[in-house]
Amino acid sequence: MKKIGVFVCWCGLNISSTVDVGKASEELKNYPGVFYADDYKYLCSDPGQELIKKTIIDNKLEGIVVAACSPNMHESTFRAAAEAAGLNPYRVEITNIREQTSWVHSNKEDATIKAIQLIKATVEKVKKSEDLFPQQIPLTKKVLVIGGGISGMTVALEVAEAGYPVILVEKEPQIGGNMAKLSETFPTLDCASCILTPKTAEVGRHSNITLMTNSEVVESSGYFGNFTVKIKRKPTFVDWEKCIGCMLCQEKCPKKTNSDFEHGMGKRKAISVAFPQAIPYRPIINEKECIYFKTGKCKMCVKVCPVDCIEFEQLENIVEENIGAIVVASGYELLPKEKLSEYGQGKYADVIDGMQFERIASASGPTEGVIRRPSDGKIPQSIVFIQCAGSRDNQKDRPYCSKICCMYTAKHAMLYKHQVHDGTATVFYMDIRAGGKGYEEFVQRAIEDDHVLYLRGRVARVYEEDGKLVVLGVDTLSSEQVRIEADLVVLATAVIPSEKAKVLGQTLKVGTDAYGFFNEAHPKLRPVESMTKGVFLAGCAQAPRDIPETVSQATGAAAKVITMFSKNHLVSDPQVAKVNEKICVGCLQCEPICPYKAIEPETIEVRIGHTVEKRQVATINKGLCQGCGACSVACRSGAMNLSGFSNEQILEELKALCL
Amino acid sequence: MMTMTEKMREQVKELFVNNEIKLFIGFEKGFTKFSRIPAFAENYDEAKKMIIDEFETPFLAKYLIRELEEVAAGIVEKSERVAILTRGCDYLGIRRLIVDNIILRENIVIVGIPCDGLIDVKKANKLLGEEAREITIDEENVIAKGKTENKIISKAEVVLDRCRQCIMCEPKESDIMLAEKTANVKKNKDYSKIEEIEKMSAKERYEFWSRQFERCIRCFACRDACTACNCRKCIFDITEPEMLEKTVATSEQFMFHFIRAFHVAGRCSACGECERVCPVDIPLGLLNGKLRKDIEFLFNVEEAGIPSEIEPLGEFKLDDPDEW
Amino acid sequence: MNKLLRSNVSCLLKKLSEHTEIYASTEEDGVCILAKLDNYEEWTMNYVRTANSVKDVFFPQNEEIMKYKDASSDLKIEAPKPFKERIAFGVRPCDAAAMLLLDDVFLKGEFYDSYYKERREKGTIITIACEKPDQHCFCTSFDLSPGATEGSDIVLYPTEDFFLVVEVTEKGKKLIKDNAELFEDIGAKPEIVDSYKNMRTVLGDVCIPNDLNEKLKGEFDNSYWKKIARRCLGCGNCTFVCPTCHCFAVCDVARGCDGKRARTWDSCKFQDFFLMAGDHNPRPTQIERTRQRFMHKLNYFKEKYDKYQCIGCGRCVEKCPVGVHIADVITHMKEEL
Amino acid sequence: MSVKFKPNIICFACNWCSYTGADMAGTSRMKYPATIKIIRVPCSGRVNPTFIMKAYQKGADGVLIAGCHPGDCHYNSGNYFAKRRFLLATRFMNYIGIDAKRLRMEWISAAEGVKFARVMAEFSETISELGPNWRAREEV
Repeated sequence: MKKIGVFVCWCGLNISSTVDVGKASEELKNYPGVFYADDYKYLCSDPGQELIKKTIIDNKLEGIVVAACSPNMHESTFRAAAEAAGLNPYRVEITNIREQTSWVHSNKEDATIKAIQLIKATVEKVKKSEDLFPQQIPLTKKVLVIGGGISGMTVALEVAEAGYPVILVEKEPQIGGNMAKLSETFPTLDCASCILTPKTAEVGRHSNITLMTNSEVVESSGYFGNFTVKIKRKPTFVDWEKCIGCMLCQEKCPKKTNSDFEHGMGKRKAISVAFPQAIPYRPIINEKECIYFKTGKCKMCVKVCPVDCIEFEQLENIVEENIGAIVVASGYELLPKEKLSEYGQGKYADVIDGMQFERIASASGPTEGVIRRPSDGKIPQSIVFIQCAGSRDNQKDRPYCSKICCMYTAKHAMLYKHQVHDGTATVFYMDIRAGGKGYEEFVQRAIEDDHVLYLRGRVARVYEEDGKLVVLGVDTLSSEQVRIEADLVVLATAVIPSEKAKVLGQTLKVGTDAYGFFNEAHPKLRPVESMTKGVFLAGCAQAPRDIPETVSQATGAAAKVITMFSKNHLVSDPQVAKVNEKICVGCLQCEPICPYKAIEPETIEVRIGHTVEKRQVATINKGLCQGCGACSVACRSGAMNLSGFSNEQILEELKALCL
Repeated sequence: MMTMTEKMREQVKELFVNNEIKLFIGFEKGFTKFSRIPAFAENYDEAKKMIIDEFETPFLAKYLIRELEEVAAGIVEKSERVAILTRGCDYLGIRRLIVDNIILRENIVIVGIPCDGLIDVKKANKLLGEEAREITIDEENVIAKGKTENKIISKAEVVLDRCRQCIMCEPKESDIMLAEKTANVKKNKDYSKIEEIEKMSAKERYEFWSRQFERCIRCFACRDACTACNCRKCIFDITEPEMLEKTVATSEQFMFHFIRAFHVAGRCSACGECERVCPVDIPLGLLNGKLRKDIEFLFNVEEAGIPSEIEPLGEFKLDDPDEW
Repeated sequence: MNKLLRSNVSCLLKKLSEHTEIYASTEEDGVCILAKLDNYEEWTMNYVRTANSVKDVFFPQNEEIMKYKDASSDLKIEAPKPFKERIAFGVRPCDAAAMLLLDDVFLKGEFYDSYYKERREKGTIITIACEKPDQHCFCTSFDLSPGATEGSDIVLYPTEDFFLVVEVTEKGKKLIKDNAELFEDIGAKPEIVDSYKNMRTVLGDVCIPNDLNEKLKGEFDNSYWKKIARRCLGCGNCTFVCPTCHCFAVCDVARGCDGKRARTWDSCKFQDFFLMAGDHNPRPTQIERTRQRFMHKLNYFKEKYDKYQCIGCGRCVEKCPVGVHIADVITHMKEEL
Repeated sequence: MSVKFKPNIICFACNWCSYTGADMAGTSRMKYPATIKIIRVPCSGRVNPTFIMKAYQKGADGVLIAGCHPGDCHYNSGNYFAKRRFLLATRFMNYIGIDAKRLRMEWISAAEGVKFARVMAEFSETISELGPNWRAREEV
């Protein structure tokens, strides 16, 4: 019978408020196998951990049960403490009596009984535990960054600066992401491309960064430190090596189409580059619009191209890369205004969303920075800005706040007022959220200096009446109905994850939440890591946020990658599958189940008496196995077992809970 | 024309003479009347007493596990191979062992015989009213001679239940085929008994099965006769962790039959051997049949009885049903 | 000699059931077994032998030896509750005779098995003579007969409409006296009894030589064992249905700090029956185990109790999936040695 | 009226989604009855049907398996295998007489604390209506 120590934590009032901690540790004192049982105010504190270490050393304990908060929180803390005291860390198990007992039950008596039963079950589990030793696995020191926006670029630059190779994959033909489309940025109103282009240029020429634009990640396998990723390089129909960027083809191309970079505000040629400062500054042919692809004639670009680099028959190719870590920076999109029926469902040309307004206001945009109405190009005398269009809205099950719209709407209003001093800018808002550095002052300046009219209330409907856009709303401060005729309506639509994020999540096996944003490992303590080891998150892929936060988060993700690459090999979790070769008959029914292909047949020699028998058994590649345990269920005779969550341990836990 | 038995003897003589096998497994007359028991012949004269007829016979596939070396020993030369008399259902057992890497196809010689149903002596006795002294079988019917009168019964009446749902009338591929292939009449699946039980109320079902399981004396004959149960050491013999306690309480019996049914789920080829060997006649076919029916229905597996490379529980489809 | 009408058998059983448990032969899903009966109409006669023998009543497969409570602090041990009176009705003469062999094992000599002893004292066996033995029976080879009285308390010889009642032991006499109103005295009817006693079995006599155990001594590596063992699947069928097999294993069933110690049947054919500490198994393959089973029945038992440990009930022969037949072994060994 | 029957329910929660979902329910102080005890398993694919039957045998009145939504499994395919095993297990147990309502499988992601609490309360309610499960349970 193992000498087990049980430590029940008060966690201040968190646990002790609904679980009688004293009674629990008292009851555990005379449970078979328990040598020492005690409770303590804050076990995770340094004195708490000292208590555990001292008790292990004094009584030479062989197993520890800590009844406290969730293992996701402090399992590693307590295991490290035990290891410091000379006990194998995998002899320590955590009972979750806070998140899953004290916080979720109100009746103190029931909660205490449940807590005691859970602790007894964990004691039984520890009795069946074994000493486990982590494995060392080789590591590929190369990072894959998915998404070439400001967050992807920041990660790429930081990691490249640290001397590790980076592969930056961007689905658009050029990097820069949404930031490249912005006119100015709040709160300093400095021009977005002025602060962005140095970054994109540096990324373009950095020796450690391999840029793969117009590409997507289609498959990923392996595990942290040893991912193999397949990247689909979509065809650009122009040989970018030979091309010198003279853009003659863009000038001469006869076909004009809608530019999705301009969000429908401007036109582009069938062969063109998205915007003048694009990196890489190379044109791409839009297959759906190019006359040659539709009818087989034209070929104007081939005629004018001095270096003859147009290749119509270019095919997509799949590139395979060995990667050590992945950073997801897939960015965001705005909720399409077609989804908002109360604001015209995209029928009216003069009802535009935030990004379209950015393009109109941008110097490199279709109107060279002059704010004009997309319908007739006139300068609008009155603009209505509608906040929280689609955000904070339970009916559309998108209750979250998109965080950046308050600020960029104030910026839009200021830009408009700087151009049209006598124009009226009205902003319908619910609550102005300006929490960043210099944000509140920025909004105050918009109100006082630029006389932007802020009306507190939601807009009921926007409709067109004899050529004029009518905005029906209410001003809750004066509780009056408000009817404004506006030349232009700008919707601050909700920030949603980019539409390929969900698929990307399933390819990388990283979970996404109900709205499609990636799940971080822990909302407060591990925001830049995903649940999958070796996959990190940066920027709006994880949740809506503004540029300063994105850059700081991206730098954090880069730091995580750099610390991971700072060691020559990785330490793997020893809670992996293990084969009992005496029992295994080699039927290999476990092999098709393993998602990581970690199981292979092997011939072993067994000595029985003086005869040596050759037998086929299954073996586990400890590096590949991630410890999911699905194979141990397929094994009928129980030869395949999972250390850390073995059949014996789960059965003992089960029995103890059913007593 | 030569009867099957003579053809078999001639083939076996040939195999032994040019040293192609070390052992031939077939059937011989048992000690009690009409019983056929497995026979092992290491040379031709031992094979002389072997016979083939249409009386109920035990399964031979499981003996291959002990008679052949481990798969790891690789393909043995010709003279070390083992020949085995194989009907369609035996073939499914052999396929099961091959797919489970217990034996190698090259190490065995399959001597195939077609079969369209074996005779159940108990049924003949019941129809006759007493124990038949003599039973002769010809093309369509069976003549059973009792003490006083004898009866002519059509074969269909006395054929074994398991043969009524036979999924494979003769081995799909065999090295030697003793007789030409009969019409491979495809028998439709009859899950009527299982549906009958499904229609019962939960209480009735529990009483029905606990009554069956209480009779079980835990002799493990069903496990030892089943080719799908080919583990080196059975989980019921392992004491750490003790999945099954030695005491024979009702809950332990439920546990035993639940585990065994799940261990052959998707692997059982409905050969009916477990029902045949059970000393207290527990309808195990209805247990394994239920899982087979569900697998065929839920994962649209065409015929769950025929061993596939990967078991139904060893794979999944994205559009598996969601409602439960 | 008394007469018991067939019709009032069930009311006899009802009367007896007031203070005793009745185990009678009933048909359950097509199988005749000796089981605890509470509805007395379900008693049946059309069987040759019940799937489980009367051993089930007195030496059950699963018997609680003792209970223990909170083992960690102050251990308390409880003996099992005292057994209730039991009556086994519808037993066959061969099974009843088997109980005598078990008595030798469990009761003879200096040490006896208290549980078995208590059950035997509180149990009465009412046997029904065999009207038509089937092809598997060979009880006559062990000087028994379809009408034998060894081991039973009362024997009923069935005729068309009534049973001829012969009481063999004191217990039997007392039982008849207590329920005298159901019986009628019809004087001696030896011819019915004799007609059963010298009825021949279909299989005929295997006539075992008395010194077979001498011949078998030392026949350890006889090639015949290999021949039979090659067929044997190694299931425990033959040993569990056999009324004379008595090997058992003791095991603990723990539920947290309390639990019970139970005794269950075990079979010499199982792979791990002989497994010893350190993974040593003196009988690793089926050859040794099959040899052990027959040597015990025909050699070791005879030497210890001067009787062969077989009563020819034919259960192991009927139930063996691959037709291993003890009569086959006897006749072969008789000729060969 | 005797004190209301308190069921004993075992929940196998997969470590990456449902267990974290349970923690999320905890951090947002959702309330559900104290009749449910959670066993942490690496993946819902780790739950062997034998464990479910063992739970009923040892005295559980209800068993609930909580795993990641199909497609979100941290080990890619664990919950698909779990789904197949569960589909067979629930039908088979219903077939041998244990009420199918006593076994339930739910996909609960790490962010669905609310759903976790709701499912727990619902399941605890159904099981207390069904009452204790004596079928295939061990007599001590």
